[in-house]
Amino acid sequence: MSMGRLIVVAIVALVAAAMGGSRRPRWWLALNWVGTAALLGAAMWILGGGAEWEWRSAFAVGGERLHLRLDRVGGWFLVLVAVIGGAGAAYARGYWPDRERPASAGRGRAWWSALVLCMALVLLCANGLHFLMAWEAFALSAFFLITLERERREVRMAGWLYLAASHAGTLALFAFFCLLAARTGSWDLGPMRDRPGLAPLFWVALFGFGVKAGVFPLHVWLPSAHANAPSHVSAIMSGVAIKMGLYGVVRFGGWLPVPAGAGWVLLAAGATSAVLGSAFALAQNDLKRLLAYCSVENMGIMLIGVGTGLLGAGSGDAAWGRVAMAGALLHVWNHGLFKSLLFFGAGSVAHATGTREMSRLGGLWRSMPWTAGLFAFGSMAIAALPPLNGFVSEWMVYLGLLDAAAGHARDAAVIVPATMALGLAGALALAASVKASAVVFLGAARTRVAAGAHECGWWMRLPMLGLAGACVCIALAPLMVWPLIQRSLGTWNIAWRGDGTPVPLAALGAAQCALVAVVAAGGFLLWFRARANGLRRAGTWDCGYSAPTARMQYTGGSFSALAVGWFAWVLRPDRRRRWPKGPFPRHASRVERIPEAVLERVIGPVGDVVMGASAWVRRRQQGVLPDYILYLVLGLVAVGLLVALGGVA
Amino acid sequence: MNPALEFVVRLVVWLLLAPLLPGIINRVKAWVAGRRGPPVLQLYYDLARLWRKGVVVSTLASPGFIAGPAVAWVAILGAALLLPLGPLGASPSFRGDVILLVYLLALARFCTAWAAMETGSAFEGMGAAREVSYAVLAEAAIITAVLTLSLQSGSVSLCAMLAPAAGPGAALLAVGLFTVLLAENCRVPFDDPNTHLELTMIHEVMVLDHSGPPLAAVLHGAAMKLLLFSVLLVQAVLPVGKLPAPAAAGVLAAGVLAVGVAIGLVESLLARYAFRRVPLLLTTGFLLCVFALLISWDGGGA
Amino acid sequence: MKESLLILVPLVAAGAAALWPHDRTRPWFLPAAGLAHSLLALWLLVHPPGAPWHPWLGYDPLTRAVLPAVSLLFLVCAAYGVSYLRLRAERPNRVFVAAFLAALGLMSAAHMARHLGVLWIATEAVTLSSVPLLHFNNTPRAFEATWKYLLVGGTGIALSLLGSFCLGYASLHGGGAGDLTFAALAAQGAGLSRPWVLIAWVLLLVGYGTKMGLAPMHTWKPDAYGEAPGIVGAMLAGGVTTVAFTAILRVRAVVDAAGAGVVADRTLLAAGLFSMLVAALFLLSARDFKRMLAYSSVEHMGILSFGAALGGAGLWAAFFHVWNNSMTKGALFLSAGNIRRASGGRTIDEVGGMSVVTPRSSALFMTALFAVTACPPFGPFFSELLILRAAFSTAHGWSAAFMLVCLLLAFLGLSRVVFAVVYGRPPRAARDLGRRFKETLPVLVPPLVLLVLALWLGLATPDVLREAWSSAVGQLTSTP
Amino acid sequence: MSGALDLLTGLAMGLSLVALGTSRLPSLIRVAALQGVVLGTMPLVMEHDLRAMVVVVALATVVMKGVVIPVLLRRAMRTANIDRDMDPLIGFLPSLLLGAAGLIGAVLLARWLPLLPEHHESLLVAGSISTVFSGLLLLIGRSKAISQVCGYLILENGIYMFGLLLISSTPLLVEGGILLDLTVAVFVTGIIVDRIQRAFDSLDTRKLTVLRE
Repeated sequence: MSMGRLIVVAIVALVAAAMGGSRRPRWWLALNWVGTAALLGAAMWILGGGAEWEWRSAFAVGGERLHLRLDRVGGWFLVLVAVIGGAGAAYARGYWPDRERPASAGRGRAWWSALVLCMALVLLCANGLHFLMAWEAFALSAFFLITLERERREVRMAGWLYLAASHAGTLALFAFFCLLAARTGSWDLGPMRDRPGLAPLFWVALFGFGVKAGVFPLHVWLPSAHANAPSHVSAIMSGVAIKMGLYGVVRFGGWLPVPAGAGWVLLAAGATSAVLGSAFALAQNDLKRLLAYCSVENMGIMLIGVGTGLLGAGSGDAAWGRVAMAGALLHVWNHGLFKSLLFFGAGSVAHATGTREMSRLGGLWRSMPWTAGLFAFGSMAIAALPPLNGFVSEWMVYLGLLDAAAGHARDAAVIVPATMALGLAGALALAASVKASAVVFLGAARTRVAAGAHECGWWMRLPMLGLAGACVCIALAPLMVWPLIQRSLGTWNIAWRGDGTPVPLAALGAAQCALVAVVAAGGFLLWFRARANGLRRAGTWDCGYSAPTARMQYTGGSFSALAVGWFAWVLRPDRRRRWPKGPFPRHASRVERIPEAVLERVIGPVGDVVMGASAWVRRRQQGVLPDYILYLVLGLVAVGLLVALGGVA
Repeated sequence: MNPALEFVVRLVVWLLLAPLLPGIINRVKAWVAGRRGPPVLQLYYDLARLWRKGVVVSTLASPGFIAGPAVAWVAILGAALLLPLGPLGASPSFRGDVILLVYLLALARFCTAWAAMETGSAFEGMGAAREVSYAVLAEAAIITAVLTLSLQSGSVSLCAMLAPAAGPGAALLAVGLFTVLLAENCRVPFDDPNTHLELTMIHEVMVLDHSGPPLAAVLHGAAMKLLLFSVLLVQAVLPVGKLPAPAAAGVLAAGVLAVGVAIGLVESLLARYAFRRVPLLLTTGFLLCVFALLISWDGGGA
Repeated sequence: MKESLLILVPLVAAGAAALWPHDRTRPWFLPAAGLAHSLLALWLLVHPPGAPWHPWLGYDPLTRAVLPAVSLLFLVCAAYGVSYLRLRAERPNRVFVAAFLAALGLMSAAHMARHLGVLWIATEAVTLSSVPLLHFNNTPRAFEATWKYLLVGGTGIALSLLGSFCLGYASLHGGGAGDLTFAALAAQGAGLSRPWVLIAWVLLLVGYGTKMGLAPMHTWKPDAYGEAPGIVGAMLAGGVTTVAFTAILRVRAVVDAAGAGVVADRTLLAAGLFSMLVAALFLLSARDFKRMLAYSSVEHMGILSFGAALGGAGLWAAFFHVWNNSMTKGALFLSAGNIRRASGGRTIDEVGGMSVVTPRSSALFMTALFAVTACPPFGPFFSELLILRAAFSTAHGWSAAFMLVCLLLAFLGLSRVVFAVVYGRPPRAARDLGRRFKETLPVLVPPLVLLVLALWLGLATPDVLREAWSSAVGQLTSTP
Repeated sequence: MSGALDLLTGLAMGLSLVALGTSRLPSLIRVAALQGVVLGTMPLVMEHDLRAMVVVVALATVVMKGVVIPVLLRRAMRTANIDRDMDPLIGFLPSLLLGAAGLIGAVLLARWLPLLPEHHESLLVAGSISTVFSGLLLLIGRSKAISQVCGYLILENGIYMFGLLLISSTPLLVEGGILLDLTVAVFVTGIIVDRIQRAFDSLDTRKLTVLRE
């Protein structure tokens, strides 16, 4: 089947799924799978070495002929869209079924297919006008998915915040594409590195795409949107949708000439996102919010990789840039896979217990062993621990950075701090992932809802297993995906075309496999030895205190208190304490809230100023007619002055 | 030598020699205090005894409680095997193996903290929280040290990074790494390996509920980690890799012994720091590494 | 000759409607005349007449570029009006129907005016004929709105009369005959007395700008739009504003011919940007969802003047935007009218959760919101994008950035109100009222048609329209 | 000839000042009406060859501005039972002073403006500007609806005066149309004032602020 046909099949199937899916769940699932499978096929075909596909329509849409183009950069991201788009559809069948959500399940199916389709179109469109159309349609379908449960106020607030931020980013992209069109004379997109005048446009694009990517401090919309959306939506938002922002940066960082400081800014933004994202993640007590901030952190890691790639491309196409860029690309896949897995897991927890508050959970492994195991797997992967896939990509980014430092590259002054930030972020992410998985799944159930949890059904479990399987494949056989990365990179930067493998992935893969084998052997050895010696169950040792309760366990808040204290300068935890008083204290409480620092401390005050201006103009218009005539006269005077000043000149 | 054979020998050396170092440190501490102290081989006896003992597992714990120590032990062993031994080099050596080493230690930390959280005990939760929190600072210092080494050697694989003579910042790096060593291996002034119930503790409190073979794995793993850091520290400052094999072995052994003695002396002469000052100390270690980095950057030449 | 029918058909229909005895059947005059008018306008769009019919009135390229939009909007509003007036059977509709039809005829006349005086007369007549439309509800609020509309609008239009005289005097002073036809004025070109031309421009811009609703002369708009029935609001926002906009464009062409085009463009640009800013600030804290539409209209008038100030491609895009503005505003007003009647409230304090009460109208309202805030694939997206592109390619980058900021603020304000109206929990009173309100096809199809038109305009702009806009741009800029 | 026109113009300017200074509504209405009559007679004085149409226009002006509209306004005033604009937004004395200043400014402005030779000596331009200014001042400064309508009338009168400069060049059809429109506008306004009076029971525009932000 030719490429064009695959894409037509995908588009037709997804359109049909979006149109008819709200009524017929089975047909929807089938159509959605056909569509995503076709997309996956197309993307893998091209990454596997197939020719790039380009198509121009004979008809015009919005005054421009359609120009679709699938190259290996777009194909790389398309794989993720297809995989998560397919897996999430299956998950939604168990997680958001008609019988539980009669009002919104159908809507959710329709918008899901629309979202997948629009993201695919974003990757396919090679015309600025159509790119913007697909982009905005993608943003809107995501908005409708986030607000599926719109009868809840916080969902509406989160949705609005998302839409507002997204619109700000889109308007920046309006400026970007208009500037591009104004300077090139056409909406057509394509490689135009040979026009140095276009370089400053990169900054506009970076802002526009950065909002979507959730780069600190443009991430303001991300935590609440991801936390309040249904979990399969959070999964595709966090796993795929924010990658579209990164796609924009990668795409236009490759097609357009980049300004001199671009790599530095990307590295700085990436390092900030990585460190602060993980610090915020550690501080959260809402499971999904924690995961959301982890996305900010991982986006930072990817940006560090891309920034290093840009620096490498800028200093004579250095090999280290190639390695770091490859790491960033691989991390796109990896993060998409394990973050979706984690959100699916969080969704199972929320589905089973009705809460995302970690301090109300605990001990869930007993009732939900599958979810617990898969979530733990995902946590280890996201903390970039060997032998899992998160480590492979992060290791490649590290390798690029260290190579550059060791080679005393020109830009070492920024690369070295970025490496340190990456290390810091890694350790913080580890703490956060221990917190997420351990507080929720280990120990004793803290509340009744946690005690009454139940395991999720197979519709939810299978997608998680599938994603975990994909993670394992990449982890143990990184060499398998290496040629695909190479092709993608070669498209991004022609100088990096070819098969040179400067990365000892074979050794790493072998080490990872060996580690798995030895861990398995060691685990079994220990297990059998313990069994042989006699294994006895007893209560946790209580250090002499005879009546411990489940409430006395270390909570998420206390777990992170130490590190949160170090980052108090940015986290600004809002603590309300009521100390016990008197000999027989009745009440004592301690409430801690981690404010959205950027939203509440930067955007809030700016918003207050703007709203102040708004209130001022409103006070000028109080229905008094003479005032209105006065404004008219003032307008006359102002226009007169303007003309007088301009007319004399 | 046959590489497979060499690998086995190396494995055996790490496994067998690791429990010796804590014994040496205890001897030094006893000597300073004027006590007789436990025998040097005490840890071997303990391990052998624990290996034969039964296991008591908390009713709350999942299978991860047993798996945790196992994975952590394997991870530390893997990290140790990545470390070159003087001119012998490392058996699996590749570019970027240093990052694998750092992250294997992180894996061990994850598993230890995970197993601690299994029990639902407030004490162990506290220990886990401290472990992962302090690791943030320690990790920053380690990455900085790695950067320093790779800047001054121009390489990114451990063998090449540790081989050449130490750069101008060697002294700073040594002190910095030594601080990290103390913190990561729960020695005074960060922690007190002698107590088990002190609230200020980090590492030891996490293993309160372990018993039998899993506890043996934990203890052996801790000993290996200590040895690993000592070997790393010695090679980072001394050009062991450039020496002929016998001399290198001698220098390495002497160096590790010296580190052990130094730890013993520190433990004897310093009191455990107030809990609040721990981050400060770790930050100092980090800053020492940063200074070493700056010096080696300046002196390394482009 | 055919073009004269554009004026005569509605006026005759107005007369007939005024004489028609039955309140029940009278509203059918609206769609009948609207259909005839639309067919004629579209026919003339496809087959433009050669020479102008009369030196004072004619279907010239500029008329051709915008009048069909007004005509289509009227047709849809008229179709909606039939069911609306049936719902409002308690009010006599003789004057309303007659005035509505007369307004269409006079708007056509104003669009076709090729003489400054005739233009003024027609515009003022449109204003006057819309007075009975505004106070159709016969409430004190409606009278207050009408009063402000009359006095603010009247003062503005009086100033534009003064401006017209000044332009005539410029011709006299420059040695001309004082002929007020645009052709003659433009032909005199640099021969016009420059100071008088500038004075005339100031007065005419402010005068017609008042009618168009540019800030700070926009004050009558929220009152009028808030109190008038939905169809009247739609016609005011999509039709009358267009009249004023074409008037400004015609005057600008004369000023340009007199060699003061740069000054004119600068003022137009400033007025446009200022309007956008003011509208955005008002929108940010809007609570009344019909008054909100007025500010959205102010914003779009700002965009139109901004586009016109850019000339060339920007002007072309402004014509495009006139069409889009008419369609989307119409859809907004009509769907808002449904919600208003179903909820019985005006502000977001009283109205909420209408997606439960009136799901279809709410969906239309929401879609119209996205259309009007330039979300693809609706027309405004394309026209605003083209305006921005024109701005960037004519070195107006900072103005474009300013416009983008205003668009963002406006979006925040609009979306906040619309979401509050559509989502959430409906107040109990609204639920009871809403049960009485039936979402029948006659009240749903018209806004839907407008949205489809906006969609179609954006995705597949007909070539004939493109050509019409190009020739209008040619007419306005080719003067020697 | 020109002397008579200047006399009438001066009279109109003086009447605008009187309008600014008066607090009694009946006299304000009377002043506006009188000014309308003065203006109505102006074309008769100006035109060398009195065309029938000019006479018709002039007569219509006199009738509408001098009789119909004042009657309408007076009726509204009576039903509202007010005859004073008690507390204006701009006081009577300040508005009088402003009006006087405007008058001086208008004369200076008329000197500065490039005019045709035959208009150099005429007071018409200055009169027009000052009357427009007075009209706007009344619109801005007064709080009663009737005063504002009078302000609007005076504003129109000023514009009409400027239009007289063009009377020879503008087709009378257009002139007549403009006049008709203006008259209807004032008429409609008068009707609305009447309705407002009935609806609000007051003609104080400060009560007409239900519609506000």
